[in-house]
Amino acid sequence: MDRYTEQRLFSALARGAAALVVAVMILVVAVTIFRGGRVFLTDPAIAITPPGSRYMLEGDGGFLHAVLGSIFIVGPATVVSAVLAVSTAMYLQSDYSSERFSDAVNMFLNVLWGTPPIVYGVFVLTVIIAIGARTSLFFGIVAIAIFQYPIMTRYTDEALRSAPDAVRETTYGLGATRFETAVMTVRAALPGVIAGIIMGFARGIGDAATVLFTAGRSTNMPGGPFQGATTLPVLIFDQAMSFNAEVRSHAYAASFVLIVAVLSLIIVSKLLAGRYARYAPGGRHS
Amino acid sequence: TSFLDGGDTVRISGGVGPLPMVEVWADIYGDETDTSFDISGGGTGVGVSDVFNNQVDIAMMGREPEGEEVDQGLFAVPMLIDTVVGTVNADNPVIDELQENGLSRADMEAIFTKEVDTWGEVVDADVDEEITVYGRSDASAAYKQWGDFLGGEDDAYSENELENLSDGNHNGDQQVAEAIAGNENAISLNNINYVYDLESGELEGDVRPIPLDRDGDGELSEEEDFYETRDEFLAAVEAGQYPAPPAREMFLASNGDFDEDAREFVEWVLSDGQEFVRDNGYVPLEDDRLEEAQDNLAEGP
Amino acid sequence: MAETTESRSDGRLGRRLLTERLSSHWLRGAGYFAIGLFVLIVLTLLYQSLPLLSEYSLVQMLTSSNWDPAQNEFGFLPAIVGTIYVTILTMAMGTPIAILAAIYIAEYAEGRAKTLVSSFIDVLAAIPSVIFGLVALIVVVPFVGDYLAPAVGSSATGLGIFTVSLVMAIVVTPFMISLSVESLEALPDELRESSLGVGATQWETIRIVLLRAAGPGIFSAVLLGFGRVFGATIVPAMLIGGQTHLPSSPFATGQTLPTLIVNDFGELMSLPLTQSALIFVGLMLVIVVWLFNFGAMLLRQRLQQRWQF
Amino acid sequence: MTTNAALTTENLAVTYVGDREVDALKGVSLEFPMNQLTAIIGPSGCGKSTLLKSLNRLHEIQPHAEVSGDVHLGEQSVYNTDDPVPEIRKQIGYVPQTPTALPLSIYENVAYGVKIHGEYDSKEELDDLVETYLRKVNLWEEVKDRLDTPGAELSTGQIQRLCLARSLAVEPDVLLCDEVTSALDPISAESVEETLESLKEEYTIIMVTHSMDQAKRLADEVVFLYLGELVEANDTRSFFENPQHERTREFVKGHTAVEYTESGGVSTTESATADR
Amino acid sequence: MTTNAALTTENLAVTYVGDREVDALKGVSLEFPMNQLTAIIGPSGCGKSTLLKSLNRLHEIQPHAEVSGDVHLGEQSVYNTDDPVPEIRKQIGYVPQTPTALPLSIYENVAYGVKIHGEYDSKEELDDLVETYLRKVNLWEEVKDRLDTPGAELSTGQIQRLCLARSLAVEPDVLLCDEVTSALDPISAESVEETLESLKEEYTIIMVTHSMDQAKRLADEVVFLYLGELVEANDTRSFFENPQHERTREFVKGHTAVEYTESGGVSTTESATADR
Ligand SMILES: Nc1ncnc2c1ncn2[C@@H]1O[C@H](COP(=O)(O)OP(=O)(O)OP(=O)(O)O)[C@@H](O)[C@H]1O
Ligand SMILES: Nc1ncnc2c1ncn2[C@@H]1O[C@H](COP(=O)(O)OP(=O)(O)OP(=O)(O)O)[C@@H](O)[C@H]1O
Ligand SMILES: [Mg+2]
Ligand SMILES: [Mg+2]
Ligand SMILES: O=P([O-])([O-])[O-]
Repeated sequence: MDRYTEQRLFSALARGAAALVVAVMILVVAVTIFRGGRVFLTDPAIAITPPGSRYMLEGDGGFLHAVLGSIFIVGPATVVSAVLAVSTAMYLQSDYSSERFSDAVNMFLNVLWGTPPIVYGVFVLTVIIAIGARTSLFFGIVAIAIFQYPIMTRYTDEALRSAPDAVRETTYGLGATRFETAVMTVRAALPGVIAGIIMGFARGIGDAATVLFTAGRSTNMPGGPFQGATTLPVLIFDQAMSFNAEVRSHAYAASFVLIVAVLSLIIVSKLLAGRYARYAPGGRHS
Repeated sequence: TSFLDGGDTVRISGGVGPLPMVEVWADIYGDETDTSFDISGGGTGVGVSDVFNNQVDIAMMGREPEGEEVDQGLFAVPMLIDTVVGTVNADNPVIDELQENGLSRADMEAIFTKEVDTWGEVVDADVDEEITVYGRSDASAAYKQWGDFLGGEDDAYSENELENLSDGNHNGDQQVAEAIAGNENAISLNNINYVYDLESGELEGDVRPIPLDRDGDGELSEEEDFYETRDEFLAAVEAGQYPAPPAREMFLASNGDFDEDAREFVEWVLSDGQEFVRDNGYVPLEDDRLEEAQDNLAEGP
Repeated sequence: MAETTESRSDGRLGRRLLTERLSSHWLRGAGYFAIGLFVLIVLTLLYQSLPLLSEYSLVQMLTSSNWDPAQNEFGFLPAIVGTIYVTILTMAMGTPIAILAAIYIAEYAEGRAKTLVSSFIDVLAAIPSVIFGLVALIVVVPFVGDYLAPAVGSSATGLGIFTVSLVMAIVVTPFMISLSVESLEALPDELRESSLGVGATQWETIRIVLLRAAGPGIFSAVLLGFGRVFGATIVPAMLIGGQTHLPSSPFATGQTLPTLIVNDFGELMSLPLTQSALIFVGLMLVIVVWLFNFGAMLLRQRLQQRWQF
Repeated sequence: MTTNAALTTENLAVTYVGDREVDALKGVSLEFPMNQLTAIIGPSGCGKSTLLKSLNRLHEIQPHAEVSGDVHLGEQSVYNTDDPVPEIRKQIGYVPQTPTALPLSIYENVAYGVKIHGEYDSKEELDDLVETYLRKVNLWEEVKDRLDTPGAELSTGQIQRLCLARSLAVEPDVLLCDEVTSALDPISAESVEETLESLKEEYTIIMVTHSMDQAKRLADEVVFLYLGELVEANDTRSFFENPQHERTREFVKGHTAVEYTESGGVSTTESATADR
Repeated sequence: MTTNAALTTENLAVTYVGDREVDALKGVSLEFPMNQLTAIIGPSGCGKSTLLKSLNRLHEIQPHAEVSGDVHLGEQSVYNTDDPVPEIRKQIGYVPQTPTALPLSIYENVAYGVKIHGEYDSKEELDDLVETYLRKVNLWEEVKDRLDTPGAELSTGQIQRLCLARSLAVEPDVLLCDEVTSALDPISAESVEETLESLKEEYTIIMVTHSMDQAKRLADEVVFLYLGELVEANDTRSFFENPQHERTREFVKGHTAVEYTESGGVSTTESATADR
C-alpha cells in the first residue's frame, strides 16, 4: 500500500475509532438520562421516598434507602480510606522509608489495585462469618474502604512524588519536623491528592460487587451501623432484573441519580483542584 | 444476639416462591406488633445457608429440608402450599394448541431436556420456531421441584443438569417471568404468583401457564382445565387435581430453635397468619397438618 | 523577655516533637497496612480454601468441566474458560479501538474538539459499570439476540459471552484511552519533529516512533484494562446467562470466575466444601492478578529498555 | 563563493492563534545560498525556531499556526504545491535542539528515513548507507560494535551526531539545525561543530544558534531576527565587523558584554564598557 | 574584618551509599567567618551542595547519606548534640536553588517558620515580622497590597526574594544559599544579589555559586572544592589574584577561558591563550 494511502486510511481509522467511542458513550448516557430522567423527573420524589414493605415486588415507595445507603457507606469509607491512603503515601516518601521498602509496598499496592472487587466482598464476608457477625452497613463501609484504599494510595503517592523536592528542602531548612514537612508536601500536591480521593470516591460509589455480600442488600431504610443496608449500584442490579416494569423503571431513575452524582463529583473535583492549583509551587510557571 | 447482628430486626431470606406471602405477613404482623423485618430473596439455598451462617433469623424454603440439613441442625416448620407451573409467552406461536390440549409431563421433559427443538414438533404443527428454554441460576427450590417433576416417578433431574440443558438461566422468579414475557418462543417455569397478577389474580401480563395434561391422553379433560384464574388454580391444587411435585409445601426454618422475636412471628403465621394465605395466591395448610406444625414449633427441634 | 521566649518555645518544641513521634508511628503503621492487608486477604482466602484443596486434586479441579456443588463436583474449567473467553474477546474488541481513539485525541485532534472529546472520555471512565449493564439489557441484549446471533447462525437469547464482551469493551475503553493519551502526550515534541523532519508521514511517525516510545505506558493502560475485565463482576452477572458449562460459541451463555461467586456464593454454604470452593475462586483471581502484575513488570522493564528514547 | 540560492522565502509570516495571538514572524524575505552554512541569530523569542520550522512546514504540527507568504526550494514552492508534505521534508531535513534518539536501535535510527522512503534495494545497500552516514558524522568508530543497541543508550553528544546522520541519510538538499549544540557539554559540542563544519561543503545548512561565537566560527552567512522581523542578513565577516543596523550593533555588543562580565576577566575590547 | 568563625567543620565527610558508593565529601575542615559571605565554588559534582547541606544536616533527608566528622555552630556541635535537628536547622537556615513558594499565601509563606516555632505573641507581632522581613529583601513595596494571594503567583525573581525573607524570619545565625540566582533571569538575579549584599552585614552567609563573577562581586571569602576535597579557601581578593594551588589556577583560568571564547571578543588577558 502506498504510504500516503496508508496515512489516510489510518487517520480515518483513528478518527472513526474516536467517533465510535464517543457515539457509544453518548448512547449510554442518553439512554440513561432519557429513560431515567423521564422517570425521575416525572416523580423526583422517588429518590427521597422510603421503600414500601414490598418495594422489590411492587415498586411501592421510592429508593431513599439506597440513596442513604450509598451516602452512609461510601462517605465514611472514603474518609477512612483517604486518611489511610494519604498516610501510606506519606510514609512511602523518602524521608520515612527506603526506596526498597516503597518499591515493595508499591508492588503490593499494584496487586491490590488489580484485585477484583468481588474478592474484597468475599474476604469481608468470610471475616463476617468467622466473627459471628451479620452483613450490615458497617461491613459495607469496611469493604468499600478496602476497595478504595489502593486506588487512592496510588494517586496520592504519584501526586506527592511530583511535588517539587524544593518544598521539602525549604520546610526542613526552616526547622520543620518530618511531619510538618509531610503536611506541607501534601498541601503542595493537593490538586493531585484531591483528584485521587475523588477518583476513589467515584469508583467506590459506583461499585456493586464489594457491597453485594457485605452490606446486607436490605430493602429497608438503613437502621443503624449494624443493620442491613444497600447502595444504589446494588439496588440497580437488583431492580434491573425485576419482572415488575415499575421497579425496572426505577432502575433507570436510580441510574440517573447515580450518574448525576458521579458527574457532579468530577466537576467539583476539577473546580477544587483548580482552586488549589493556584497555590501549587511552580504551578504558574510550569 | 449482640450488636454485631443487628439487634431486634428479624431478618429473613430464602426462596422467592414464598417471598410475596412472607412480605405480606411481615407487613401485617409488623404493624400489629412493632417488629421490624428485613426480607430478601436469593433462593431457598441462600436462606438455608444464611441461617447456618447466622446471617438471618428465618429461612424461607420452597422445599422440604434435606436430611443433611436436618443433621446440621436445621429446624423447619411448614407454612403453606405453593406450586410451580410451566410458562410460555402469551404470543407463543402455538399458544392456542397449548391452551387447548396442554402438555404432558413427558412432553415437558422432552422440551426441557432439549430432545425437542421446535414448537412445531411439540404440537405437531407447521411451525419451525426454535424453543428457548430458560432456567433459574439461583439456588431455587422451584427449579429443584421442577426437576423432580420432569424426571417422573422415580427419577429426578438435578438443578445443575437442568441449568446446563437450558438456553439461559435467570437469577430469580421475576427475571424468568420477564424473560418469558420478552421472548415469544421461550418456555420456563414459575411460581404461580409470578404468573397471575398479584392483585387481581387474573392473567394480565405476557406470561401464560401451560396446562398440564396429567393423564397424557393428548387433550385437556374438564378436571384438567383450571388455569383461567389463580383462584381456580389454587382450588384445584387444594383439591389435589394438580400433582406434587410441582405443587409443594413451603417451610420456615432456623438454625436450631427460633430466636424469640422470630418464634413469635412464626407462631402468628401458623395461627392468625393463615387467614391471609388464600387472598394472596397460596394454598393454606390443611387443618391437621397445621396442628402438627404448631405442635412441632412448640416442641422445638 | 528572652527567658519567656525560651520557655514558650520549649513547651512548643516538646509538643512538636511529640506530634512528630506519634505521627511517625502512625505513618509507619499506615505504610505496613498495604502489605498487611494483602497478606491478610491471601491468608484468609488460602485458609478457607484448604478444606477443598485437601480433598480434591488441584489439577483435576482445574481441568474438570463438571460443576455441581450439590454432588460435590467442583470442576472450575467452565468458569475459567468463560473468563478467558470474555477477557480475550473484550480486549480484542477494545484495545485496537482504544489505541486508535487515543491516537486521534493525542495526535490528530486539535483545539476544541480535543478538549471536548478527551474530557468527555475522562468523565465516562468514571461511570459505574452497573449502568452500562442496565443500558445493555435494553440495547445490546435485544440487538445480539435478534440480529447478530441469528446472522451468524447461532440461536441465542442475547445473553452470553459475546454480549458481556461487547459491553465490557465499552466499559474499559474510556479507561484505557485516558491512560494511553496521557503517555502519548508525555512524549517530547522532538520525537515527532525528528521523525517528520526526515520525511515520515504522520502515521509512520505514530506507528514506528510514538507507539514504541509510549509503549510502556500504553502497555500499562491495556494491562489495567485487562485487570478490570478479568475481575468484572456486575456486568457479566447481568448479561452472561449464568450457565456453568463449556461455552460452545462466542454467543453461548457461560460463567466467569466472578459470576460463579455471585451466582453461587449465597447458596449451599451449608455444604462446607462449596463455600471453600468459591473462596478458592477468589484466591485464584488474586493469584492471577499477582502473576500478571509480576510478568507485566518484567515485560515493561524490557520494553522500557528497548524502546527508550 | 556560490551565491545562487538553495532556499528563498517570500514575505514569510507566521502567526500563532492560540489563547492570545502571537505574530512570531512578520513577513521575512530571505535567500539562503546553496552549499553554505547560514546562522540565524537573535534574542530569545524573536522567532528563530519559527522561521526555521516554517522552512519545511514543521511548525504545522503545532496547533494554530497560520502561515502566509511562501518558501521556494530552488524553483519549487514549498507551500503552494500538490506534493505531500513528507516529500518536502525529505528534501529539507530538520535536526531538533534536544538530541533525540528514536526508540530504535542505532542502526535503525540511521536507516529510519531511508526505509520509510524505500530508497534502497538490498540489505547490503542499507548497511552501506548506515556506515557511510555514521562515518560522515564521525560516529562510526564509536558505535560500529553496538549497532543493534538502543540509540538512547548513547551519550548526549553521540545522540546529536546520530540525529545528524539520520537526517543526512535521506539525502536532503537543505539541513535545518535548531541550536544543535546548546544541550551539549563543551567537548561534545565541539565534535558536533566539527561535523557541521565538514558537512557544509556538501549541504546547504541553516542553523539557529544563540552563540555569537559559534556563528562566527561556523557560518558563512548570518541572519539577525528581532521581534519576528528580519533586521540584517549578511556574510559573516561583514555582519560582525561592520553591522549595518543600530539593533545589530547593540545585540552583538550586548551579548559580548554580558558574556564578558560573566567571565570576569579584564579586557581591552570596547564592549567591556557596556553596562549589564 | 571579623575573623572569629560562626561555623567550623572538622574533617567533615559524606558518603552516599546507594546502588554505588559515592564519596561526595572527603574530610573537609573549614571555618566560615561570622557576618561574612563565603562563596563555595568548584566544578559540577564536586560536592558543593553536599557540603552546604551537611552544614545543617539537610542531606539527611536524602536516603543513604552517611556522615563522619563534625560541624560546630559557635561552641555547639551540630552532629553530636541532643538538640532535635529542627532546632539546629532553625539556627542554620537554607534557601534552595529553585525558587519555591510554599503552597500558601505570600503572608503565610513568610510567617511559616515563625508560626511553626511559635515565636510570636500576637497577630500584630506577626504582621510586623512579615513586613520587616519583606522590607529586608526589598519585596514589601511590590507585594504589600496582595499579601493574601498565593505565593506561587509571584514572578520567579520575587519568589526567590520571598524565600530569603522566609528564611530570615526565623532569625537564623547562618544562611545557606545554593545557587540562588542560577534559575533567574539577569534582572531578577541582580536584585537578589543586591539583597544578599545588604544582608551580609547582619548574617553569616554561605553561598554555592557556579559563577566566578558572582563570587568576585559578592563574596568576602571563597572556598574551592574539587572532587569532594577542599583545595583552597581564602579571602576573595587573594583567592582570585593569587591562587595558591595549580588546580585553583586552572579552574579560575579555565572558566574564564571558556566564557571568553564564547564571548568571541579579542582579548589581551593571558587566559585568552588557554585552549578550550
Ligand atoms: N506553539 C506556539 N503557540 C503560541 N506561541 C508560540 C508557539 N511557539 C512559539 N510561540 C511564540 O512565538 C514567538 C517566537 O518563538 P520561537 O520559538 O520561534 O522563538 P526563538 O527565537 O526560537 O526563541 P528561543 O531562542 O527561546 O528558542 C515567541 O513569542 C513564542 O512565545
Ligand atoms: N542523593 C544522592 N545519592 C547518591 N549520590 C549523590 C546524591 N546526591 C549527590 N550525589 C553525588 O555526590 C556528588 C556530589 O554531589 P553534589 O550535588 O554535592 O555536587 P555539586 O557540586 O553541588 O554539583 P552541581 O554543581 O552540579 O550542583 C556527585 O557525584 C553526585 O552524583
Ligand atoms: Mg527556539
Ligand atoms: Mg549542587
Ligand atoms: O422459591 P425458590 O426461589 O427457592 O425457587
